[in-house]
Formats: sequence, C-alpha cells, structure tokens
Amino acid sequence: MPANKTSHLGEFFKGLWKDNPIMVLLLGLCPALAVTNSAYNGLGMGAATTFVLVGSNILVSIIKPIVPKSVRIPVYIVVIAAFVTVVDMLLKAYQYELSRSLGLFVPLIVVNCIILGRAEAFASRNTVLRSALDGLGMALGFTLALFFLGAVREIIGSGTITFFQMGETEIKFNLLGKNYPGILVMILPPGAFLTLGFMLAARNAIQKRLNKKTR
Amino acid sequence: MSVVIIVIMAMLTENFVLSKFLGICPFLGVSRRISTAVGMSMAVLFVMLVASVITYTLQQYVLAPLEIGYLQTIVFILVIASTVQLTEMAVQKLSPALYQALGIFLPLITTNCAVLGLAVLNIQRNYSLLEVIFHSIGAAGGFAIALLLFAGIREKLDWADVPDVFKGAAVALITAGILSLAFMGFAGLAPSN
Amino acid sequence: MEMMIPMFVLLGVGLVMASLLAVGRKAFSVEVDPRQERINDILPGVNCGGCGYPGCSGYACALVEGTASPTDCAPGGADLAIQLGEIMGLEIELTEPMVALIACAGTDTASPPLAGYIGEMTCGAAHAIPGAGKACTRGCLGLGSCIEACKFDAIVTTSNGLVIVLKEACIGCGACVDACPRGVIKMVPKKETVHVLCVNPDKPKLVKAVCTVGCTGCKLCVKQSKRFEIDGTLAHVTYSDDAEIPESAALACPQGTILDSRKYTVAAWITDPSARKDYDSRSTVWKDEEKKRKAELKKARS
Amino acid sequence: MKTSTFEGGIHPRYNKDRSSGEEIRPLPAPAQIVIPLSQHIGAPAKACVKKGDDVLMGQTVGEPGGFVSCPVHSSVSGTVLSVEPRPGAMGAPVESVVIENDYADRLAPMEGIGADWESASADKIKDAISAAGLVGMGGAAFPTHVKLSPPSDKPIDTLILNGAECEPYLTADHRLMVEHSDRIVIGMKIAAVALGASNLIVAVEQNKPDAVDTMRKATQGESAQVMPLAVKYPQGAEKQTIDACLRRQVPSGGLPMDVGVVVLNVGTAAAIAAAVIDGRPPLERVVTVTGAAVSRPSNLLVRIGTPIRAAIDECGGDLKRTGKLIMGGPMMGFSQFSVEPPVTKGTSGILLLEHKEIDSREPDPCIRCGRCIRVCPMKLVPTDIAAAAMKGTPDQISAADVMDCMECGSCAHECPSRIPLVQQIRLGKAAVNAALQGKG
Amino acid sequence: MPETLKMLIVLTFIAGAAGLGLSAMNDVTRAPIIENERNFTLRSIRKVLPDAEKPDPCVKMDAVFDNEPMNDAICVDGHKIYRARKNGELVGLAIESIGDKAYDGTILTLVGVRMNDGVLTGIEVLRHRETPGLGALFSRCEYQQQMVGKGPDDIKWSVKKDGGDIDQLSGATISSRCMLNAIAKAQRLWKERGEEIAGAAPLEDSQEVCDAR
Amino acid sequence: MRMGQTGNKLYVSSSPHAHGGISSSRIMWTVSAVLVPAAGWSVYLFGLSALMVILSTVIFCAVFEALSQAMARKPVSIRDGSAVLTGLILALTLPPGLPVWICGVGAFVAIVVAKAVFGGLGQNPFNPAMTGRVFLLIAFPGPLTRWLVPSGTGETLFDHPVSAYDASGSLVELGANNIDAVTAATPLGLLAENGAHAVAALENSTEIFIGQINGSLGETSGLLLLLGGVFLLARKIISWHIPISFLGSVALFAAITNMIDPDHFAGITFHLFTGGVMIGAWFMATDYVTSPMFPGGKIAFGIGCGVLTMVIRLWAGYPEGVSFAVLLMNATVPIIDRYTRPKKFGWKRLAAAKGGE
Ligand SMILES: Cc1cc2nc3c(=O)[nH]c(=O)nc-3n(C[C@H](O)[C@H](O)[C@H](O)COP(=O)(O)O)c2cc1C
Ligand SMILES: Cc1cc2nc3c(=O)[nH]c(=O)nc-3n(C[C@H](O)[C@H](O)[C@H](O)COP(=O)(O)O)c2cc1C
Ligand SMILES: Cc1cc2nc3c(=O)[nH]c(=O)nc-3n(C[C@H](O)[C@H](O)[C@H](O)COP(=O)(O)O)c2cc1C
Ligand SMILES: Cc1cc2nc3c(=O)[nH]c(=O)nc-3n(C[C@H](O)[C@H](O)[C@H](O)CO)c2cc1C
Ligand code: SF4
Ligand code: SF4
Ligand code: SF4
Ligand code: SF4
Ligand code: FES
Repeated sequence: MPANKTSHLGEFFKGLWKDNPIMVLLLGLCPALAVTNSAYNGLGMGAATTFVLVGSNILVSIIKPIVPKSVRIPVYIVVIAAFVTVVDMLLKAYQYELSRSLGLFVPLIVVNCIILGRAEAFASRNTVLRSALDGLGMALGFTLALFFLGAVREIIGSGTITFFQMGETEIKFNLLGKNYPGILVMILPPGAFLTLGFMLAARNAIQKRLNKKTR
Repeated sequence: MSVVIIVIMAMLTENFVLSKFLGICPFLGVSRRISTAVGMSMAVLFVMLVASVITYTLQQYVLAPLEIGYLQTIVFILVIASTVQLTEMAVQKLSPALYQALGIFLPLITTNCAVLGLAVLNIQRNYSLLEVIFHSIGAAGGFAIALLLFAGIREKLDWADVPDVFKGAAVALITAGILSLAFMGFAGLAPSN
Repeated sequence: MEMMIPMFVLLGVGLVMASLLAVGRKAFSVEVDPRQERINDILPGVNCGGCGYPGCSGYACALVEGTASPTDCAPGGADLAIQLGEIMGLEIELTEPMVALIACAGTDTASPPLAGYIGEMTCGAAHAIPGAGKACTRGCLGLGSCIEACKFDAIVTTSNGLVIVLKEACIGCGACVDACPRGVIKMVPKKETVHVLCVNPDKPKLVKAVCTVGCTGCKLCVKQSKRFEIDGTLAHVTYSDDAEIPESAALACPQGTILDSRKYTVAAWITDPSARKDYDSRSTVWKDEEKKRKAELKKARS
Repeated sequence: MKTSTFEGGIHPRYNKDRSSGEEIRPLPAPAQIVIPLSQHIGAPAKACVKKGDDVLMGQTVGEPGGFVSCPVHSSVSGTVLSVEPRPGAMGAPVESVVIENDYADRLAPMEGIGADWESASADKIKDAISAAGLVGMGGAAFPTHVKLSPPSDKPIDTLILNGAECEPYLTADHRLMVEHSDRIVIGMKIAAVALGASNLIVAVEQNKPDAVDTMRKATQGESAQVMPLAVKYPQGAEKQTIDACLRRQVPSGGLPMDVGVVVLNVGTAAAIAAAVIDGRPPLERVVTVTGAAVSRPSNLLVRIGTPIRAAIDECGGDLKRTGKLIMGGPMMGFSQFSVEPPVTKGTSGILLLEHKEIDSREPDPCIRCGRCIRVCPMKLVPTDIAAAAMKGTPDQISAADVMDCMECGSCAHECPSRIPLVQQIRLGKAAVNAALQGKG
Repeated sequence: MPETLKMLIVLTFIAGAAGLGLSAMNDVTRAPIIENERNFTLRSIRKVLPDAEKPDPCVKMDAVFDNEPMNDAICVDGHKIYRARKNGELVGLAIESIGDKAYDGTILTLVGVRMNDGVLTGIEVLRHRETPGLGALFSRCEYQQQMVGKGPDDIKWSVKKDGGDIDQLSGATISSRCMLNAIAKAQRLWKERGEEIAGAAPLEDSQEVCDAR
Repeated sequence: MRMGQTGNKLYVSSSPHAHGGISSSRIMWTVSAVLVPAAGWSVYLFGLSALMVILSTVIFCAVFEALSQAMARKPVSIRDGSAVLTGLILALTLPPGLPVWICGVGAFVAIVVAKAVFGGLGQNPFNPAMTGRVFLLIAFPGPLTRWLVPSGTGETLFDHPVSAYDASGSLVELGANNIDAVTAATPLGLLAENGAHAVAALENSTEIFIGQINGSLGETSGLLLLLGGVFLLARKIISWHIPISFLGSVALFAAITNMIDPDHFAGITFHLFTGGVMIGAWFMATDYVTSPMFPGGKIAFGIGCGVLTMVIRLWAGYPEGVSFAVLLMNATVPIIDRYTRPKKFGWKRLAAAKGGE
C-alpha cells in the first residue's frame, strides 16, 4: 500500500502548497474563476467545497469495500451530489445572499474535478482518517487559492476587500480610498483569467526560489 | 426569444468558456493540439444535445410534477454520467472509427461543468424544448470556437520563448484572458432579458 | 409518504441507470490490452483532461503505447504515479550512482579560438562551422548546449569558455551526453575522483598545436597506476574498484591533463590557475613545457 | 518580352564589375601542391602513390573509391612529399597527396577520343569523362559521369548549360563564356551525345550581355539556343533554371532527370571537351579572386591543389583588412579561418570581405515579417523550419519540409532580424538525418 | 451474474439512501429557504417604501404599515405592484418596473412611489445584466439622493446629457437612462391608473409573476 | 554574441555571408516615423492633452519593455523600436486628455501582459497595443469614451485640458469654461445612438477625410493615415493583402447595409473614414507578429477584420469594433496560417509521381 508513505500531517499540508488543487493540479478552475469577483465569494465557495470534499472523502472511504468496480463512478457521483445538494440547501437557508451570488456554481460543485478525483484516487484507497485529512488539506488549499484570487480581483477591481457579508452586516475594508475608480475589467471574466495566470506565475517563481534554497 | 438570439448569445456574447466559465478543465487540458480540439468539440456537441434533452424531459415530467426540484443536481448528473458512459461503450463497440474520432472524448465530458451547467441553465431560464436544443447547439459551438482558437494559439506557443515562470498553465490562462477580452466585443450583440 | 417520493425517484433512476450500464457492459464489451484494463482500474476516472489525453482511458491507452509518462495524472498524485510505474515495469533499477563529467580542460587560454564565430550560439551549430570555437576541434565548445539539456541545472559555465558539472546536483540522467555534439561528456561513477580531462585522439603533434593541456599519450600516468590505460594517443581511467589511484599520478602528467578531485575541485582546477600553485611548483616539467608551448603558440599566431 | 525566371528569389548586391572585365590569366604553379583525395560528393578517392614517388602532370594519384567517386590527378610534375591529412576547405583535415613541384610540367601520356568524338558511343564518352575525374564545377562537385548516366527509365530530352552564375562577385563562368565559348559549345555537344538529348539550352543571366553575345555567336548554326534569364539570385540553382527555361518543376525530393533534364555548368562543359577530345583531366580551373580587401580583383587560371594563399597574394589580397575569407561566393561559399586550404575542382571563387562588411550583431527575434517566405525559391517557410530545427523533434522538422531546402541563403539574406536561418536549417537537416540513421 | 447483481443493488441502494437523506434535509431547510426568498422581496419592498415625510436613501428607516405589502400584491398593466396601507389608507406603492434599452437587455427595478403626491420613495435594482459593478453604483445612496424624495414635477427626470437634472453615472449613461425609463413608467402608472390600483383585489398568490412585457 | 578574440582575426560563420535589405529595427522606426504626421495632427487638434497621452504611453511602454526584459534576464532592446511603436499605436487609439496613470495601465497591459509574458517581440499571439486599448476600454469605460472636441482652428497648444479627469475618473475643468463644450460623441457614437440621419451631414464632408472630427488621437485624420499606409506599401514594408481586403470588406458591408436601409445604416465613406478603420487596416491588422504570413491567409484575415468591425459597429453594444475585430482575428491566425500555407516548389509532380507508382 503506498498509503503509508506520507505522514498524516503531510497528507494535510500537501494540498496547501505542493499539490494545491488550483495552482498545481489545475482542477476545479470553473468555480475558481467564476465566483471570485470578491474575496468573500471565494471564501464562501471554498467553504461549500470543503464541506462536500471532506464529507464525500469520508463517506467514500467508508463505503469503498462494498462498491463494485464497475459502478464506482456512478456511486461516488451520487454520494457527492447528495453532499452538494445538502450544501445548496444549507446555503439557501442560512446564507441566502451568498447562495445568490454563487448561483449556478453551487450545484456545479458536483462536477468539480478535485472532488471526484480525490474520492476516486485517494479516498477509495485510504483509511477514513487519511481521507478526511487529505480532503481537508485539499479543500483548504482550494479555499485559500480562491480567497486570494478573489481578494486580488476585488482590490484591484473595486478597491475593497470583503471578508463577510450577510444582510446588512458586512466586514468590508475600503483599501484604496473612496475615490478609487476601480478597474472594472478585473471583476469581469478577463480579469479572472489574467489574475489566475499571474498567480500561477507567482507561485512558480516562489517555488523556483525554494528549490534553489533547498539545494 | 428568437432561437437565433439564443444561439448567438450562447456562442459569442455569453461564451460558455470565456464568459460563463463552464468547462475550463477540458478547455485547458485538451487544447494542446488542434486535432484533439476538433474531436473534443464534436463530442461536446453530441453530449450537450443528448444531455439537455434528457434532463429537460426529466425535469418536465418527473421532478417538476413531483415538486422535488431539489433533486435536480443528483438526478441530472447521474443520468448524464450514465448515458454518456453507455454511449461511449456503444460507439466503441459499433464503430471503432467513430470511437477514435469522437468516442474517446466522451468520458471527458461527463463530469464537466459545461454539460451540467447547460442542463441547469435550460431549466433556470424556462426554455422550451426547441430553445433547449438551440441553446445546446450554441453552447457547444461556443465551446468549440474557444477551444479551436485556443488550441491554435497553444500550438504556436510551443515554439515561443515563454519565460520560465509563465510556462504552461500560466501563459495559457493569460491567453484565455485576452481571448475573453476580445470576446467582450460581442457584448450587446444579442440583447436578451 | 411524501418523504418517500424522492427516495423512490432516486431508487428508480439508480435502478434504471445501473441496469443500463450492466446491459451495456455485456453488450458492448471490447477486448483491450490487459495492462490497459488494470491501469483503467486504478486511474481516478475523473476524466478531467488534465493529462492532455481524452479522458482517463485515453491516458491509459497512451501509457500502454508508451507515449505518456506515469506522472501525468494530476488528481492521482505521486502515489498513483508509482503504481502506474509498477504496472508499466518502468521501475528504475538501482545501480551505482553515475554523474556526468566534462572530459575537457581546454579553456580559452589553453586552446585559444582561431577565428571569431558569428552565428547560432549552440554547440551543435558551432561544431558544424569550421574554425568556430577553440583551436581544438575535439574539445568542449563552451556554448552550453548541455546546460540547456540538463533539467536539473547541474551544469554551469565557467568564465573562460568551459562548462562544469555540479556533482551534487547531477542525477545521472545522461541527457547532456546526447546534447553534446563533440562527445565530450562521459558518465562516470559518482565516487570516482581522478579523471583524464581530454578527448582529443589526434596525434601528439596536432594536439600540442591546438591545446596546452591536451593529452599526448606520453604514458607517464600509466607508470603511476595500472588504472590508467592508453588508447592510441589518449589516456583514460578505467573505472573499476581495483586499486586507489595515488596522488602522484596526477602530478606525473606533464600536460596537467589529469584532475585529482581529492585535491582540487573541478571548478578550481579549471577556473582558477592560481589554486594550482602548489601543484605547479611540484610539477616543474609541466611548468616549463607550458612556458615553451605558450611561446610557440604566440609565434604561430603572429 | 518578359524574360523567363522563377518565383521568389532576391536581388543581392552583385559587385561583379570588379572582376568581370578581367581576362583570365594563369597563376604560376606553387612549389608545393596539395591534392585532396576528396574533392567531390561521394566516396573519397584512394591514394595510389606514396611518399617519394615521382609523378607526372596529369598522372592519377588517387583512384575512385566507388561508382559515385572520382579519380584525382596531379596538376604538376614532381615528387610526392607525403600522403597525410591537410587542412581542407571544410575545416577538418582531409587526406591529401602533397607534391613537390619540379616546375618541369612533364605531362603524363594522355589519350583522348580525338576530333571524331561525334561518332563515339555514349559509353565511350562517359568512360573518358569518368577517367578524367570530372566533377561539376557549378559548386556541388557531383561526379559528372554519374550525372550523365541516368537510369534508362528516365529519358533525357533537354540539356541545359548553366551560365547563370548568379552568385554575387563571381565572374569565372562569365569570363569562360566570353573567352572560351567554342570549347563550351563543343563540350555541350559531347554531353548531348552522351545523354541522347536533342534540346540544348544555354542559360545566361542578362547581366552578362557580352557572354550572351559570344555564346550566341558560338552556337550559330547549332541546334542550341541561348536563353537570357532575368537577373535574380538563385537563378543558377538548377531547379530554378529548369523552371525558368522550360516551365518544368522538378518534383520535391526529385532530380532534374525526373523531368527529363540534365543541367551542367559551363565550366564543366569546357572540361568535358578537354577530357573527351584530349583525354586531359581538369588540372586547373578558373577562380575569381575578389572582394574589398583585394587590390587587383582577377580571374585566375589556377592549378588544382594550389593553396589559396598563392592566389590571394597574386591579386594583392590584404589579410589584415580581411574580416572574412570565403571560398566560393558570398551566398553559398564557406568561410575559412586560414589560407592553407587548396583550390579544388569545385572552387569558383576566393572572396575577401573587409572587417567593416562583417555584421556581428546579435540576431533580433523573428518578427514574422514573412520576407523569408516571400523570397524562398523553393516556396518553403524558412521560419517554421528554423523554429522546428531549434526546438522541435525530427518528425516536426521533416514535416516542415526541411529536406526541400537547397541552402541558397535567400531567406537569411533578406531576414531583417539577421536570423541565421540557413545554419538553423542545416542543423535541422542533420537532426533529421541522424534520426533516419537511428531508425536504420 | 452476481457481479452485475451486486452492481445493481449497490447503485440502487445508494441512490435510494441519498434520496431519503435529501428528503429529510429538505424538510429541515424548506421553511427557511422560503422564508429567505420572501425576505428578499420583503426587504426590497421595505427599502423602497420608507414611510417617511422626507425619504432619504442614506438613512435607514423602518416603515410601519397596517398591512404587509408583500401580501397585498396586484397586477396592473403587466406590472406587479405591492401596496402599503396605513390607517386604512393606501399610502405607498412598490412597483416592479422594467427599464427598456439598457446596455444589455433590460433592467428590472422596484420603484417606490408615495400614493398621495407621487414622490419617489426609493428604487432597487432587482435584476440586471449590465456590467457587473454598475449595479452596486446605482445602489449607492449618494447617487439615489438626487432622485429619492422628488415628485414627478420637482425636477426634470432625465440625465444631464439629455438636458435633465439627473447626473448620469460616469461610463453608464445608457444604464442611467434605462433606470429613469423604469421610474417614468412607474410614475405614469401611478398617474394614469391610480384608481384602478387602489381598487384592484389582491392576488391570491402573492408570488405570482406578472408579465411586464 | 561571444566573439572570441577580435583584432585582425578572421570571422567564420554559416553561409550566406552577405546580408541585404532592411533591419527589423529600421522597419519599426520607419513605421513609427510614418505615424508621426497623424500624431502631429492630433496634437494640432487637441493640444497638450494629446501630446501628454502620446508621450506617456510611449515612455511607459519603453520603460515596461526594459523592466520586463531585465526581469527575464534578456538583453534590453528598446532600441529596436517595437515597444515605442506599440506605445505610439496605443496612444493613437486613446482619447485625448486621458489621465497619465490610465495610459500607464494600458502600457503595462500591452507590453507586459500581451507581450513579455509570451516571450517578447515576435512571440505574442495578440496585438499588444490592441490588447492594451481593449483592456482600458473595458476597465475604464467612462474615461475611454469621453471625447474632446477638436479646436479645429489650431488656436494654441494650451486650449485643451491636459488631463480632463480627477482621480475618481470624473471630468473636471482644467482651463476650459464649460465641459459640455469640450466633449461630444464621436461620429460613430452618434450613429450608434441616433441612427444614420444624425451623421448624414458628415457622410460626404471633407471633415471626416481630413480629420476635423473628434475621436481617438489617431483616428481623426484618414488622409494622413492613408498616405502613411501607402508609403509603407510602396516601401514594401507591408503588403497590400490585409489593408485592401480589410477596407474592401468594410466598404462592401457598408454599401449593402446602406442600400437596404439608408435611414439606419451609414454609407461607405462614413464607415471608411471614421473610427479606427484607417489606422486599423494600415497599421494594426498589418502587424507582422500577429497577422497571417501567407497571402491567402492575409486576405482571409483582412476580410475577417472588416466583417467583424462592421458587425460590432452595427449590432453590438460598442459603437466601434476595430480593436475587438483585430484581437479576435489575431486569435484565428494560427489556424489561418495552418490552412493557407502555400504549396512548396515541386509539390505537384511529386503527388503525380507517387500516384503513378
Ligand atoms: C542556390 C544555388 C545557386 C547555384 N548557382 C549556380 C550558378 O550560378 N551557376 C552554376 O553553374 N551552378 C549553380 N548552382 C549549381 C546548380 O544547381 C547545378 O548543380 C549545376 O549547374 C550543375 O552543373 P555541374 O554539375 O556542372 O556543376 C547553384 C546551386 C544552388 C543550390
Ligand atoms: C466594457 C463596457 C461595459 C459597458 N457597460 C455599460 C453599462 O453597463 N451601462 C452603460 O450604460 N454603458 C455601458 N458601457 C457603454 C459606455 O460606457 C458608453 O460609452 C456610455 O454608456 C456612454 O458614455 P458616458 O456614460 O460616459 O456618457 C460599457 C462600455 C464598456 C466598454
Ligand atoms: C530614439 C530613436 C529614434 C530613432 N528614429 C529612427 C527613425 O525614425 N528612422 C530610422 O531609420 N532610424 C531611427 N533610429 C535609429 C535606429 O536605431 C537605427 O536605424 C537602427 O539601429 C537600424 O539600423 P540598421 O538599419 O542599420 O540596422 C532611431 C534610434 C533611436 C534610439
Ligand atoms: C507594419 C507594422 C505594424 C505594427 N502594428 C502594431 C500594432 O498594431 N500594435 C503593436 O503593439 N505593435 C505593432 N507593431 C510593432 C511590433 O510588431 C509589435 O510590437 C509586436 O507585436 C511585438 O511583438 C507593428 C509593426 C509593424 C512593422
Ligand atoms: S560539453 Fe559539449 S555540449 Fe557542453 S558546452 Fe562543451 S561542447 Fe557544448
Ligand atoms: S543532464 Fe543529467 S547527466 Fe547531465 S549533468 Fe544534468 S543531471 Fe547530470
Ligand atoms: S535557404 Fe532554403 S529555405 Fe532559405 S530561401 Fe533557400 S531554399 Fe528557401
Ligand atoms: S525574414 Fe526573418 S524575421 Fe522575417 S519571418 Fe523570416 S525569419 Fe522571421
Ligand atoms: S471545474 Fe469546470 S470543468 Fe473542471
């Protein structure tokens, strides 16, 4: 079993940087690009995905012994879809505005490649604890990337950064002053692509530095 | 709404990939060669049509009457995944040539935002069956245009001296960003409500 | 009862889909390479397309055909790569660690260029142009095609027209050997410390005419240790465990062609002649010879 | 009337008038002659003399190493000093016969077919040519007897004499046509007999009106026809010459014989006349020595094996001022780093460019201006070939049609970014060939 | 066969279990979701009907009405209108109004109009496809201040570019015009169909959609 | 380039040893020089407010080029003129009076995002200046669509505000008495909003031809641009294929639509001489790097640009479509190049010979 090659902690941390789903594995880019026009949306999407990822990783690693190979994919999809539906309902019930701004991309969590990917590649071969940690790490990496992407876009796009928003209450900082005209395009689709592109480049640059250092 | 407008909208003004962000993973993954992009585009067209029609029917005749709209996600994805898998098996058996050209791309599309997204959008927008069909054609066409253009550029970038840190996905995303900028020129071409 | 409706709907859908798949599997089964089957089973089945192939089965197919590498599947990660490697039998055998050696000490001063070169600055290009590079037409051109080829940044240029391998960074992949148009690079056991830094097989007269540190095949090293062998007029070390080469061997070489890295690093040997001071003082032969040759060269060039 | 030409091509600075008026004059033979055993395309000759042997002028000193090979002859009489590698025009030392000149010019016995060559059989003519070791003097140095022996399923209807001399600076063929047109015409007729060709064409670029005139005069009453061609480089490349004269395109990967044509250089034709009638091998050839660093540009008749230094000295070449020393013309010639290499059967010119003519600036990136494509006479896409050659796999390189390139240099000449396209293309060819060999 | 059977059973069973679970979940969340959707409309209605002498979009005002306007909806001329009553009297209208010729498509707004003098009491954008970010600009209370509290004849209801009194949003003249178009439609409705509006019987289902096209 | 020792040493290199023709930097500087009259005309019309835009984009572009090359450890090559040309072309597509910092953003996008990221000169798939302009248009729709009215009579350089905006992007007065007097819709803006009758007066006037209209710096003078383009054509720096097919398809499109509904659609001269069509056809669509290499492809590219320009002008949200059209067509270049590659010498017989075997 290749499973005992990394420590539990390693299982958790690899998702943050080394195997970051957005920046390294390039999975689940649709929501990453679509909903990150504000930092808060990025966080929200991340949280929703975390729930689904951890939940389905755990469940899949529990039910794996009884699932025949030929239907594993449909079965995992059902499991994931169930979690997604739950998240969707919860958001609508308790985070209505967030759910409105994430819109279509909440149900689409089901096809987010990291989730099925981790379920299949990892959870179906590892213990419950490892799967949970893996899911948590991956999800956290995903969330961080989304938050960062959202923050950059929001700051450049409108000069603000929003950490929380519900009804009238919001935690929002106006970083660039009231007169900042906003670079509208950053909160539009092109801004999403460009920002993520530069983010990847920045990660590569940092990684290169690190590689040099370790040598 | 006129079907022409629906097609133009799904293809250009609200291009699935470049402005709706649906199907980015295969867009980045299968765009390294023009030849693969062509096969993928055909397969997407096929799957989008089939999936839209099936999910639309299910929604109209099962989910809506029983008032269990919240099962949409789970039912849609299950049905899409299974039908596509079935089609893939059938094509592989019945026509190896077709399988090589198109079938091999089928599984790639199963778990792809674009297909499920399209199915959900169809319902959200209260389209009729005819509109659903044209919406699928437009969406697939939009995906194909974006994918083909992108594949062409990426083939060319193979020869370019892209700085190290930008090599690979970073420059691909920036290319997509500029492509998306260019597509904004179509804004307002298909005014809808 | 109402609570049961969703259950029944999903039961129904699940049943229908499962039966369809079951029937489909029976009706449409296709023969494939059993390895492909096994690979298909362990691949994530996400069909994300990240590998660049059309879906997981496309990747499996490419793997079996040998056009894909086991490390291309992002969702699978490292664990999967190892398993795939096992199936494909691609496991790298553990052998004695080797490193690359640039077997040439002909710096710009030792083998000064005969002409200026204008053109593509790669070794292959310069190699094809008579007169490009240094006087020695056999040795390192110093234009660094091997540096380009090394994915591990293990080769660097010196300031005086040579390149050297950083032993610690080199993983022994051999990519640089193929990149060198002059066949200057050799793979040698990592633990070896004494090397002959010359590849010029020409007659002593020709060698001396083009380079001050080239091997002339004088056989003085062979007298020091039987680990040295002469091939025509070119010496080389036989890399075996037979016996340790004494330090005197390197000192014996009148040309200063032999590197003893127990005493000098390659970098010091090649880039900084002053580092070789004590070596020089003990090897008077070499010193005198060099002086003479320098004078000759000067005459020849003017 | 619009003069015939081909598509693409360039108009370099020709600089021919420096030497085009200079009559051919002989260069005295040097004290030492170096006869390389490989002066041609194909297997090198094998030395058949050894150190100390006495040789006569015209005596065979190297025998052919195969069918596609040629004998080599001594161009002076004297003593063999050694058989050893000597610097060659291509850089690497070439096995050569070094002969001490006794200045007696003792001629070896020569046996030609004589004046009644018209009644001789094609085979006999070819044998004579083969024995004389004739190679193409137009640059490629391909053994002429091989060229004259096409397979029987490729009938030849047309023989074109190539007097285009499109390379800038060079005037050797030009002077030859002006001064020895009759020899050329006889050689042409002999070759036509050997080939069975009935359609004879002399192709001359219009910038040599005197050559056109003399050739017209010399062919008066013959079936041959002189065709003035537009002045454009590389008008003399055989596929382009054929296209211009006959509107036939030699297929990609094919040879002129695939369209029923053989092309011979005018110098080759003159040499054929000597070889067949007198049995005399090519012992000397016309070489243009020119360039800004040469004070007396000339057309010299040089013994094969003369080190180029002798020719340079004769014409007042100043090596101090010389930035680049080229054997051949500026477009296709080879740069030299020493004055040692000897003149061979294929050497048409020695060119000394001044330092200030040398552009050693770093190339700029390709700006995709398309000039290289516009001028490529083979209608290739040089920038794609070059890109593939530098970054691609052998498959990608050959997919870019690298093998169709004849290395004429038009593309690199025009490239505003001064990209060494030809050099990159050559690397590509080497990579493709290596891959082919690897596959077996 | 057992493999196939197992396959059938597992998939079916898991699907069924998921259905059961979701149905249970739905029971829990259904009420809050409906509540949220109602609240969303409710909040918008409240916002545009501040019930103050001088409505000010920058000051938060809680309106107290006799009725729940949300439940007192009517359809007039394709517009959905919520009515607010106080002391038995009709005091304010929240009119769903669609502005035509927006930059992209149309803009759906909720326009608050005071019943007695037609003063604009508030305006909310419910749905638009303009450039993202513009919606937020319109919601800025500073921007709305130049319109809210003004009667139909107090100012010229067109953008300055067209000779009116309203500052167009920089870079979004078209959208600004479209908003004014929506306001104008609401004002016309109030002016011309006032009696009809007052008299109409409330819709049975206040969630019903009126066709405003 | 490493030279070995110099002195009276000989140089060796691959053939050819002669180089003729023009250099890349000369091409770039020549194109820049050809644009100078049009740029000068804009300074005459709009005064300092135009000069500031030109200077700032050119300088920013050069600086960003140098910085990005330094960061990529490449030799700094602003002397080759391509960045300056990009800056100049970018400036000519911007409205006069644009704040300097916005010009800087545009230059950043053009040079860094659209060029350096792809490896610098010659490797960028998209026209840098157009990418910069489109980015600005979408990022700052307000400032980018605020057109100063030309002074027309060349009063003095200082008649117009230098920067007509404060930091928040709203118009402020700087020297001019009345803002409304200094800005107005462009002819294309009028057409888009009010229909063809609004521009009927302009249709055949010399104003649009000579360029006494408002708009971007470089779109005003059709005449000067046309002259410049023809000069480039005569010097063989550009070929006729792209400009002629671009202009031709615009004219044809305009003619047909105008014939169908003259009230709604303007005519040929209007469409040819307003907006960016002239500068686009001669200077932007012809950018070597981002246009097809082969004659057939160039014609397809030109037609594509023309048609897309007109589609966007007539039916999409933007009054002007040249920059979008050029960018969109840039994306198609690899595919166009793939299918319009000319047949190599001798291809025909080869096919025949193979068939015969
Ligand atoms: C680019 C190029 C230019 C050439 N120019 C000439 C020329 O000007 N005159 C000439 O006789 N041969 C020229 N050749 C060689 C001819 O293609 C051809 O080989 C020659 O005319 C055949 O005659 P030969 O075998 O007698 O040399 C050129 C070849 C190339 C590739
Ligand atoms: C990317 C982009 C988005 C735009 N979105 C809008 C919009 O949402 N609403 C609008 O009225 N105009 C929009 N416009 C159009 C321009 O801003 C238009 O010129 C403007 O409405 C008229 O200029 P003005 O408002 O500055 O006077 C947009 C323009 C661009 C470039
Ligand atoms: C700021 C500046 C402006 C220049 N303007 C021009 C110009 O307008 N036209 C020109 O041909 N060269 C101009 N040059 C000179 C070019 O750098 C020079 O032409 C270029 O190096 C090309 O030289 P070449 O044609 O000899 O290769 C300018 C150089 C600089 C630094
Ligand atoms: C005829 C011609 C047209 C050009 N047009 C543009 C242009 O529209 N935009 C631009 O950024 N650069 C232009 N350039 C400059 C240069 O090609 C451009 O910076 C490259 O795209 C950078 O790689 C042009 C150059 C030439 C020779
Ligand atoms: S070792 Fe070979 S490849 Fe490396 S620099 Fe020297 S000649 Fe070039
Ligand atoms: S290419 Fe491979 S063998 Fe050569 S130096 Fe680099 S790591 Fe070592
Ligand atoms: S060198 Fe080759 S590619 Fe270049 S122009 Fe000549 S034939 Fe064409
Ligand atoms: S001529 Fe030079 S710059 Fe122009 S396309 Fe060819 S290689 Fe590129
Ligand atoms: S997340 Fe959308 S396709 Fe992968």
